[in-house]
Amino acid sequence: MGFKTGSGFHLLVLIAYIAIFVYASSRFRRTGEVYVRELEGVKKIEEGIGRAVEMGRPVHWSYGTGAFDAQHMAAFSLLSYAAKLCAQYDCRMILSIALPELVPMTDEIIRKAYSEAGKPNQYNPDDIRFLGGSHNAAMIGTIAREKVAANFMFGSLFYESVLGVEAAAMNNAIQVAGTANTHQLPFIAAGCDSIFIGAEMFAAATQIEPTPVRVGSTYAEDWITRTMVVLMIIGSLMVTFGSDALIRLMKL
Amino acid sequence: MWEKLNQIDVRILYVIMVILVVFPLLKPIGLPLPISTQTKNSYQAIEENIKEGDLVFLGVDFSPLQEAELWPQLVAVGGHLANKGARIVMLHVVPGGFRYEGRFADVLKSEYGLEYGVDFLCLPFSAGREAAFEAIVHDIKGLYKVDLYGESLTGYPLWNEISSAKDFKMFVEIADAPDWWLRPMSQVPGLLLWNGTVASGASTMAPFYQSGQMCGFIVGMAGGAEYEALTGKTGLATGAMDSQSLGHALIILFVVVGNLGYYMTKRGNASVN
Amino acid sequence: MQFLKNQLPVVVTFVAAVTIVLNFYVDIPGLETVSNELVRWNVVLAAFALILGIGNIIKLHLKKIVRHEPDVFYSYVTLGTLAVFIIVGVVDTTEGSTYQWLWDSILLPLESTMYATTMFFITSAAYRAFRVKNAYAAVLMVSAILMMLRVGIFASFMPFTPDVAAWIWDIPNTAGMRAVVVGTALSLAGNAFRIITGLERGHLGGGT
Amino acid sequence: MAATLSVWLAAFLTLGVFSWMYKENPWFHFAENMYIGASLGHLAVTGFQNLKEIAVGPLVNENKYYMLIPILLGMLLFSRWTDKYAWMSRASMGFLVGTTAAVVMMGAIRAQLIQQVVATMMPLTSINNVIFVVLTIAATTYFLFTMRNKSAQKVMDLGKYVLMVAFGATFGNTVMSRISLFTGRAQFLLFQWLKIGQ
Repeated sequence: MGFKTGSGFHLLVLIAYIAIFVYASSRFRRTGEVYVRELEGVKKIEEGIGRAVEMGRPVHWSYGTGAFDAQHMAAFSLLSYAAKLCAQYDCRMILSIALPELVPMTDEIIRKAYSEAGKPNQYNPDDIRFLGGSHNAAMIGTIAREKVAANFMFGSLFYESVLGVEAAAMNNAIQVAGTANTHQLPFIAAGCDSIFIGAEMFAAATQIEPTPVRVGSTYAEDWITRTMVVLMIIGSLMVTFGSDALIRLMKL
Repeated sequence: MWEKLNQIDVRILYVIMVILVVFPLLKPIGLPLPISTQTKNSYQAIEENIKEGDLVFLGVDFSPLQEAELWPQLVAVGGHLANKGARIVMLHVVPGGFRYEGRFADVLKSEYGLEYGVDFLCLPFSAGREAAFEAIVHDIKGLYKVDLYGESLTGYPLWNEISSAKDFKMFVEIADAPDWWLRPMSQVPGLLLWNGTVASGASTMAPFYQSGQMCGFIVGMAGGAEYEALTGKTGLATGAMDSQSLGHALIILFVVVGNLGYYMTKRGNASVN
Repeated sequence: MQFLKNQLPVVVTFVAAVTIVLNFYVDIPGLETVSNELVRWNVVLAAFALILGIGNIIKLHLKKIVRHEPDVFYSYVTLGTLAVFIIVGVVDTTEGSTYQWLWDSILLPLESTMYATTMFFITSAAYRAFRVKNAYAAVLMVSAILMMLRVGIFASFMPFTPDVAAWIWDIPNTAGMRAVVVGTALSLAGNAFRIITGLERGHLGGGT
Repeated sequence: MAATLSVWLAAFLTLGVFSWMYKENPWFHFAENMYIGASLGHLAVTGFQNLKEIAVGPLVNENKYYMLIPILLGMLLFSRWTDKYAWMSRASMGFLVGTTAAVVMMGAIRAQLIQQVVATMMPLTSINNVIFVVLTIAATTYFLFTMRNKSAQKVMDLGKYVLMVAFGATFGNTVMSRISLFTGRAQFLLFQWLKIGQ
């Protein structure tokens, strides 16, 4: 029975996160005021779906082919936002899915979006396509054949980012993408109408629907990131003058 | 006139690209190739740290997608480890890896004369990626019962000498941006971490090499060609470097042409209205 | 009944997650094996979810065949290849020579060629997407070109390019990518926290 | 004979995929659908092997009866094939999500936050170190969403420029790997299929 070394500061970060989270979410419940930097990607998603409805073409959604991780959780909240819009405006959404774990969860989100829009019978499971390793070939095939008017890619993206973006660009579709995978950010930054860089995907959920839980976590994440920036400054200055006390503290 | 420059059909660009990249494959030009300090340091990391009989993990975690860049790396680095007399345990968590693990096992037997089960071992696929490595860190004997060929592992002397991941000197992981390998394996005290990745995965792993969490880090086809030059055995990677030079020249040209067309038509429209 | 539908999933999430988190911080005898076991169960469930996914695809294509939809031929191709791979894979195991033949003739060429198409898409991205529409796009382009100039042919007659590229790679690039990693770390942890405590259940059918 | 058939089939599929570059067409559509069947087939086979080794094996040979729990949770996922009983899969999804979230949370805070912040604490003795620390801090502030004051806005702008340099550098750096992928396929078509050169 004992404390594992190297997890002391780690626990401190977690406790600080929970404390600020509780404070910020209860403050939001009381005052209701929140400020989140404007993320233009959110409006672009709606614009893309609007364009698709005008042109009578479907929109395409992909999570990328990376292993199941928290990026997909952020993608779920963006998907439920987009799926509700699609259900409202009767816009067909075709989803290309590479990971098996995502199929039941995506199915649940789309099913819920249609039932909340009062159109449970319009929910079409055939548009949720599990493709495994062939995700990229099937994706560009679908984008070209269906002439999709909007292309959304959120989650753990790999080389499919440049494929999806350039394939949909041939339909001059409206494109919004987001990932935390640094190696793919250049391709969506260059090719998309608007992008979410890493943490922005998570903050978008707070901007779309500011619930106490989401406001609490965005503030907690912000405050701890600010503290980390301050620590970087202090730590660098201390190391410059020869003391690595802060580094040793953080490795406790 | 500038209008055309702004709307070139990309398929024309594709044809030019194919011609210039394929041409040197048939008639190599032999353009010069500088060796980066990063590859030199990674070579030294193995040269100095690995002695006869050291246990080394060799992660063969790439699929056909990355074969062009990572197979030459595996052959060059794996060969270097074999020459140093390391005892190699190969494994993979990426489904496509079993092909290359089997193929490199044949190379170790034929070219380096290593004996399977004594000098090196091949472990089978295990799903879950980060979870698989967590299991290797905590309880490698619990995770693996049979080897790549389905034979029980207890029959091999090398396997019986291993009790846990802590017995290993280094983990060489040949994979595309394997942060899912680094997070769990960084828990094993004293285990040197070494990664060969594809060029596109370099930015994910660069912070971990820069912070010293990894002692070696080579990148892409160029990294493979440079490592081949350092070990003195030229292979596939060296042959394709001419295509690289011409391909890069074309991409830069297209960026310039794209911007030229864009600016001229914008200036043209500006002066019109 | 209500408990089974809404509360049980959250309880399962919480118990499984807390076991692993606790094992990370504290050394309780026996907790290590339980935590490792749970991590391994994750792999088992992923295998079942795989079968579920494949079931969806078979259902989709069978429907197309039954309804005689226009490109039904392609559905025969998919189901046929799927059947061949499963039968040979189970009978001959992935190490068998017939399966290796299937792998070399079908899966290997398709996967590696699909990845090779990125060269074409990067070419059209260089021409189409790298247009300098604003100051940020200008920085993106210049930095990309400076990196590309370090390759053999340019390095030979412009010896400084590898050093410039190395500097851009080591300093601004690593700084920027580290910021993304640090900036995202808390979002990942925060998101995981919300899921473990059941505050975020979007994927389980209960909204937040 | 089998070898040449294999090379011809591989060449046929390779050219089929590349044909998309000209236009989406039946040749590509055929290769795409064969790819769907093959990749799902391979996933199924490796999935079955995994299940045998990690779940069914220990349950039957080493009679670890607790393996029934993950197997049962796994089977519950099949309830999603129905509409009425789809809710029965939620416990299994809860387990999948819970274990993944725990592993991610611990790894993210350790390797992606603490170790990276500590690594940024550099002695400000060299110009490069000073620039590196300043640029990392500026780029990190870009990921602050609730900061309103103006001076922070300027630092975040500098941060966005740093990110653009990083993205551009990564794009430039990736060109090499993309070209090498194509040269790999070109080498296959030229030397193994058409057997010219070499």
